[in-house]
Amino acid sequence: MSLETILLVAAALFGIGVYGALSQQSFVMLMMGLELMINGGILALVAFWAFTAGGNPQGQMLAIVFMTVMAVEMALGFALITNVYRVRRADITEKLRRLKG
Amino acid sequence: MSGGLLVDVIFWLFAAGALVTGYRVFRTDSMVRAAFYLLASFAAVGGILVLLGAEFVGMVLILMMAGEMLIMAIVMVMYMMNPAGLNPMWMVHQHRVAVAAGVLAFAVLAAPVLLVDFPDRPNPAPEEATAQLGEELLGDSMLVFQTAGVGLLSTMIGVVVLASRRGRYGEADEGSSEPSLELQDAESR
Amino acid sequence: MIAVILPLLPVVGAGALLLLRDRARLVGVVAVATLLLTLALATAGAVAQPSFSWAWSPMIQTRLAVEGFGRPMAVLVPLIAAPIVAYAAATEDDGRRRLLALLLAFVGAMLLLVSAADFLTLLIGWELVGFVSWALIGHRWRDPDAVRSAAQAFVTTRVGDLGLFVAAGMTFAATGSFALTGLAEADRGTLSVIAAGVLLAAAAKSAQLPFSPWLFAAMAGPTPVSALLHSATLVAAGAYLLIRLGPELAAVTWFLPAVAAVGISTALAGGVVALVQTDAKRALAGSTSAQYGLMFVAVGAGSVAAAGAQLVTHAAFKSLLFLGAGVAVHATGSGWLGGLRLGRALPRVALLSAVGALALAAVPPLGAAWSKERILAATVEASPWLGAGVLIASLLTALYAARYQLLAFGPPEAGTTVAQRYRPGAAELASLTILASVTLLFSAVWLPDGERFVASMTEGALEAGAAWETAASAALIAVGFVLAWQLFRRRRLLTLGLPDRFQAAAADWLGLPTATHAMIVRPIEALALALARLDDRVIDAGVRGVAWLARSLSAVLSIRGEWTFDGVVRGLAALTLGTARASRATDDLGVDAAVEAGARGVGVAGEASRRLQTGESHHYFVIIAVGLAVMLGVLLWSR
Amino acid sequence: MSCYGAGEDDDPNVLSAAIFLPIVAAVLIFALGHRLAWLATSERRLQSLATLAAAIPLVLLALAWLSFEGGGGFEQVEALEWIPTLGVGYRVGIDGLSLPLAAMTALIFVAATVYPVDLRGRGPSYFALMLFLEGASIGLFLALDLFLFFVFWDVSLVAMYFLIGAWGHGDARRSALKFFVYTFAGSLPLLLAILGIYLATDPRTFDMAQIIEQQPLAGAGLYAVLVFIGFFIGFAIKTPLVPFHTWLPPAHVDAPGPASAVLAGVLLKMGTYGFVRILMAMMPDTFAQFAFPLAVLAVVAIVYGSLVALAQTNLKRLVAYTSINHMGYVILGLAVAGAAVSGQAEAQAIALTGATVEMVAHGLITGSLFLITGSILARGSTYEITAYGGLLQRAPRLTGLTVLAAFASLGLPGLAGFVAEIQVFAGTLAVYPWLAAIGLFGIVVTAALFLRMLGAVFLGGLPERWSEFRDLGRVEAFALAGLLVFVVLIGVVPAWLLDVVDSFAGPFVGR
Amino acid sequence: MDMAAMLGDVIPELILVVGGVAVLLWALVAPRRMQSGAAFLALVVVVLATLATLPMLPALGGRESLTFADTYARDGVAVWAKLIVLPATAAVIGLSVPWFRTDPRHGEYYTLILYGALGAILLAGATDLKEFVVAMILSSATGFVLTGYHRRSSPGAEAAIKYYLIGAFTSAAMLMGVAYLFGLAGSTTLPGLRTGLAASGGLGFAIGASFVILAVAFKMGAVPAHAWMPDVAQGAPAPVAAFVTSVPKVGGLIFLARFVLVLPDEGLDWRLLAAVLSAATMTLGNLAALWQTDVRRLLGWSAVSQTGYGLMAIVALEASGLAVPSLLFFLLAYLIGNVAAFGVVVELRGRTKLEDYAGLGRVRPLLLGALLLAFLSFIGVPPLAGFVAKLLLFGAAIEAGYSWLAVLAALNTVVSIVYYVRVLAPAYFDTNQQPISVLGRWAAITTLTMAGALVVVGLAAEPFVRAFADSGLLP
Repeated sequence: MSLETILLVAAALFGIGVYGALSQQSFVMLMMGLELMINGGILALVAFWAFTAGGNPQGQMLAIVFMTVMAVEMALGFALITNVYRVRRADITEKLRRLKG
Repeated sequence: MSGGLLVDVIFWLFAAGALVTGYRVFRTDSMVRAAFYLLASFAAVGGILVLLGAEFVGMVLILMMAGEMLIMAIVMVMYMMNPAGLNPMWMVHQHRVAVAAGVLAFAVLAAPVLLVDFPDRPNPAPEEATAQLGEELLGDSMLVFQTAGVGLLSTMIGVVVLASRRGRYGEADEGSSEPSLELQDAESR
Repeated sequence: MIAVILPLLPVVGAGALLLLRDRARLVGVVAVATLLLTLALATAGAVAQPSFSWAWSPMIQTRLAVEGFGRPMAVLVPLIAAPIVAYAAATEDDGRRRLLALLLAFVGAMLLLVSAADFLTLLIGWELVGFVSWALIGHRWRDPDAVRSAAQAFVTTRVGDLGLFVAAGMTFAATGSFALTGLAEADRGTLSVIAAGVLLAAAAKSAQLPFSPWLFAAMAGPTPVSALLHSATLVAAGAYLLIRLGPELAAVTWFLPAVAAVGISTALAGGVVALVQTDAKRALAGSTSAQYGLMFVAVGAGSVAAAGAQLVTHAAFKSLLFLGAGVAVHATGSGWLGGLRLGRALPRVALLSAVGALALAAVPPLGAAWSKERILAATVEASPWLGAGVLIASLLTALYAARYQLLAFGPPEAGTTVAQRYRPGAAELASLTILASVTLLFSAVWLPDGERFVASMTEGALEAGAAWETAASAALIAVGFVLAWQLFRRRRLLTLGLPDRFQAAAADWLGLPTATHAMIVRPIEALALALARLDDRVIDAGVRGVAWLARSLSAVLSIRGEWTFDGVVRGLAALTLGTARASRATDDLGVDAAVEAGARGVGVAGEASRRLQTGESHHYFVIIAVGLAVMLGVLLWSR
Repeated sequence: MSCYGAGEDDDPNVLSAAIFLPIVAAVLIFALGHRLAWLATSERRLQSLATLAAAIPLVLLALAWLSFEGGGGFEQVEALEWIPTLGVGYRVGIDGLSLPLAAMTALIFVAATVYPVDLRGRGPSYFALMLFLEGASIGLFLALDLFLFFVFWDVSLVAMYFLIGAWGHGDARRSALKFFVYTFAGSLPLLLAILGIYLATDPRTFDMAQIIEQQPLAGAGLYAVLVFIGFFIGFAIKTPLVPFHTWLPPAHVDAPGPASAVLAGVLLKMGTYGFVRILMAMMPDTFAQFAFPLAVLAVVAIVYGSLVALAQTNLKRLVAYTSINHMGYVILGLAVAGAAVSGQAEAQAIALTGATVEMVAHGLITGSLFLITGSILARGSTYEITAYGGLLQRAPRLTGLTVLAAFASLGLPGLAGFVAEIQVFAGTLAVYPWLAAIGLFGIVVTAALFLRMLGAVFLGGLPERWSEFRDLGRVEAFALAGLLVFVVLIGVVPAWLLDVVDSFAGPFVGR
Repeated sequence: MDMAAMLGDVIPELILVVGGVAVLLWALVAPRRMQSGAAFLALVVVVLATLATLPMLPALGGRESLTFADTYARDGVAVWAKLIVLPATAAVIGLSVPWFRTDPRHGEYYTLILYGALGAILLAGATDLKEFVVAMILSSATGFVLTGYHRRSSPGAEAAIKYYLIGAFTSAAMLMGVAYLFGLAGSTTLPGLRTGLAASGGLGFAIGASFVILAVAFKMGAVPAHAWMPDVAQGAPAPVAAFVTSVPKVGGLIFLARFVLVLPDEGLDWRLLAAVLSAATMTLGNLAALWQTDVRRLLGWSAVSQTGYGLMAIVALEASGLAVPSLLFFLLAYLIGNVAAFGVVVELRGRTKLEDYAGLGRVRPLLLGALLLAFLSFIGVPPLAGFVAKLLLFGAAIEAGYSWLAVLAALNTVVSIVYYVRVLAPAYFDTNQQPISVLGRWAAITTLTMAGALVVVGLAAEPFVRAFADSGLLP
């Protein structure tokens, strides 16, 4: 277990997340991609905290912040999906292309 | 970072788990399964965090994800075109591009790992990590903490605003639309 | 002060006329009175030689002065103009007031010209004369031909004016002032430019080749107008200019020969024209060019005095002849020489006209003969070839003078009687008589002191001609008369037995007008049209170019798009379509095709960039991903 | 040249009043025009009121003229801090260049305001815009601060845009937009150039007088050239100089008569004025570098403009293109004055004077010509020359004034145009003889085209359809006479104008 | 240092926090009749916050320093950010009152507006990555919800979710970037970054920087994360559109300024990056706006292009003395103009079709006047505020040696005229006479006030320019 290996794992998670965010039609699946990206972020962050920051507590705080961000985004995401599904019966991105040009 | 062979083995298990499950999220035929793969992936990452000495953070991560997955399952069951989200499904677009982007992202982030040598300042006192976090939380990062709190508060408000079925006065979305182009009697009061 | 009043007086008179109600008698009287007053003033001026100068600005001084050859001219102009105006007042009915006023203004402008002591004033008078002549020639403005002729006359002379512009400008450039006296200081190069300008200006005004044809156009005006501008005003200005500046410019080696060349060629060509022309007034016009040609020759031969004398005498008899022709035309309603022969019908007019004709033919002891002889003397002195040319010219002169007189006022054919449709009134006869007597009066120049008087007036020297010259010219004149008479009896005088086509061509300056029209006017108009079209189109061209670029660009992009990703593919592929829509949109919008060559290109780009906004979130993600890569690239590339 | 010259504080606020009183009047008319019954009911009353307001600056500037001393340098300067942090100030003043232009502007605006026009039921906004534009235009000529100058520059564009668009005819909106976009595209390089010169000053200032003293770009090499190009594009579009002229014809053709009179008479001068006031005064050596190409361009404009005009069958387009030709004379004179030649100070001064006089003359002459076309359109509802003929029979007044204006425009002596052109050419012959020779060609062509126009429209036979053609009304005749009187005055006794102009031109070329 | 003193540095922020809660409570307890009192309450809060800000002005003796352990700045720029955001917020509240008459949920709305403003303010003051992240999320979260506030508005919902998706995606990237920066510098505060980054190699933190800048680009609606701007402008409730398209920019731009300045100069050419983003943003925005037939969407695109202009100030930072003044003046002029323009839309009951504006001049001359002033200010016609802003921006860019950017901006301005005129021309020239019903006094007053402010700020630019020139930008 070394910084490099962990960073590679984090990068891989981030990459998978990007793939998911770009490829999934369903909002929910798409959000899973986003979460994986954040997941990688958190992993990388904590690894840095542990290996390169001399244990600077800001690192952990930052991790908490990251999780807050994740929580906030997910919650709002679901709320917005609910909302748009009520109004438009839309559950995949392709169903929302009225605002364009 | 000190750590015997055991730690390494566990790490590799977690790492592999995180990646495999993370990958399976988009390779399964049901959303519910995908959700649980995601949960697994997070759990594995949480495990790694614990290994790194950030027990608190790791645990919080796992718990939070567990809760979130429940919500996600509910949402899927409630709204998705895919009742119970259990039926097989394969819904992707611009697949080639997505793959390319994903690989690119990985490459970009991996590049410094191989090219840059990061400063080597390992955590001197892993055992007090949680305590430090506590001090930080209520000390230097006070403002951050407060701000995060406000952020969560407005999120709660927002969720209610957007998703609640009933407001204080009947249907929550009653009258919640742009003013009509011509004058209405309703406004005269 | 007189110097200022002199040119102003007629103008004021003109103004007075415009204020008057159109009462024939009164108008005429006022006009003539004004001129007589002017005449008196001019005579006084010629003696007193006043001058007056005032500043336009610290840098530009102008000066009026009655001096040098300006003196006789100042007297001559009103002297000739007065009877002509009287004639006009008597004969011209429609727009009399305007006509007389303009004639007065004409005199005023000419007086300004002859009393100008610097190029600026000269140019002003010069152009004003041209302007008034435009108004006079176009007097019968309801007739489109008259209007066109007026424009032609003005534009042609204006081409010459450019010469004066250049001369004035160069003078200022060389000396820092416009004064005519400054020419002395000008260096050789500048001087020759000035000389060229002056020659151009003079030739154009005096209807020398190649400008001669405009004189025919000028015929569109009423008879008095022709009479005036041929004799003492417009056309005279050219010769006057040369007489005035010839000596200074003689320093330029090529100048005098050039002047002489122009003069002699015009003299001969004009003679031919006058000889074959079948229209009375045009025949006279041709003779005008020829006569001024002779003056040019004189200047070219270095004898401004002879030229001056010729100018003065010519003024008198040419106006006389024109008025006579006017009466004839009035009487018959047409100027066709074939149908006049009014000897019996208008005996007194015929007699008076005969005086003019004899003067034209330079029959001693008339003044004209004297000046002609002096010219011959000067030219023979200068170069024998030139002298020969002059001799031929004077033969021609005698011929066409006789021809004109015989055909216009000769005895009618046996058996035919001309209807007495018209009797010239007292005023007309009076003015004719006055002019005739002036012509006769000039015979005084043969008197002992005449020589000195002329020399002093023109500030030039004269050399007496050798006896054989006098004899030769006399002989030639006689030959001419006899020849004419013979032809007249054989009824061949009108056409001289020439083939019609040649006769017509020769009568019209050997096709010179058509040539100029085809070689100068047409091309310029064509060029103008082309440029105008270009001006409307050029932008369109640019637009088309840009649109084409955008289209091809978009095509390329859409190909590349194929293997990139669907969303942006659609976006870029739509660029082509965008072209069309954008261009339509541009027109809806009202940015017409010409707003800017770019407009449509921008419009297309606008359409294209809207295509990027597909409304599909995953496309946005792709854009973000690509953008991020680019940003990273920029950051890394720049290190 | 010394900055603030004599007359620092005698009758200090005349100039500002000349600028802002019309603007105030504009606001009032706009605000009250529809409310006050006695204004709303009678357009006549409204118009006479507006005309009075428009006449105020004329009077004030006349006063300024009387107390003008002509010592070279700026006089009657009024300076106020505005944005001192940036070196921006409200600075106005006059010298031999700006005074005649400003006065000419005021005069033209009076004529344009009083001139009858189809108000389309929105009189108040029309007159408000007119007066506003008057204030802005006068302000531009009096401004002694680049910032202020640019403010007036842009503001005038906007006002003119609405004038053309709302009261124009034909495809008015398109032309208006084209005018706006095109000229605004010109104003932005101008802004950049102003910034370029501003950033070079030390201490930073927009004060023209100080910049002229500092000569911040002397020997600045490429930077100066870039700044020059910026200014050049801006002014060349406004002037307009071939090939930047394509906005002009449509704008003129579709604009209402008074508006195009103002456009040709005043707005075009802003470009040429900028050439002198900014390019030549603030970066003379760079200008000298480009004097010859500029002169060539000017000659092209002269010949090109006259030839294209010759081919026009549309009365207003014809006049529009002659404007291009005349602006060519102006630029030619300026190029000569700015050229780097030694020992020709006399000629250069006379060229500069000529160019300046040409600005004024062209303003008055072309202004009246455009007003005339407006009247003709109002009566005949077409600009096609071929549609008319023999109007002299019905409309002697119209004909007389047109003949006067036309001959003034083709440079007949005794009229203003000649005074300008002879000086320009005299100067040019000293510096660029060949260019002058080519340029003279334009004089003949203009003569030809105007005579052709006069013959076709006013002389010859009168077509049946015009048998009821009305002659000029009294107001129109007076307005035109008001302009043409000065054309004659300048032509016959130019001293009163030339002295003022020379007080600027002489020192400027170091004579 | 003790907590009390530190809290003293964030009184305006605290007022906003507490005020938000107060508004929410009011909405809970007040009877329906008095629900709209929430607006008044919110207005009071904003006014109080503004008053609390004034003493912090450097001119009025406020000291400039970092606080909360270097996580937050109370410098001149931050203060001015508050003084720009809060009035704009007040104006938006003024616009919202009539607009939301039919929507009973007042309390939540005004709370979210206040917290949105708070987010922008905190972002503008953040000198720490943690603070930056939470401020971002606060501003975004409120923005998403406000955009989708109309539950029955289909475009609203669509705009909201697109806004959200782009936001979430970019912020996920942002987190990774922050992680890298932290890893390289070993600290999250900007001062810490400056010292830490000076040591480490370029690639790693080129990644970190670009990911962070991407997130900021999203906040400002700059390329490549601009796509939400037009959608939100079109779909969100008009007052919200006025708020969301402008206020967050203050935070974004100012944080960007603070952030780039800690990047080590050697190695990365962030100026070039900023210039490229600026160029791309202004060009794309203007081009896309050209043929819009929906006024709100047009405003959205013009908002994109305006961001591009604003980025010119970033390019010039530390290379030109005009950079900071131009940045702040641009924000000031832009917010006023934007609120005025959207205000007209609000007053016209959200009319957004181009043809609905034909003949506006005849029926509602004052509204047309406001629209005219707003657009002319966007174009940069003197003497309006927008002109001074453009002047300063161009000047800064030229002085920084980025003349090509200034020229490009000029060209863009010319293009922008066309679409602004496409709205103005029919509005002024057409002469239809049927009346256009409007929303009422509140919106009208607000709009006209803002329009007037454009003139006033433009003519009386001196105090602002001076104050901006004197205000420091920490760290």
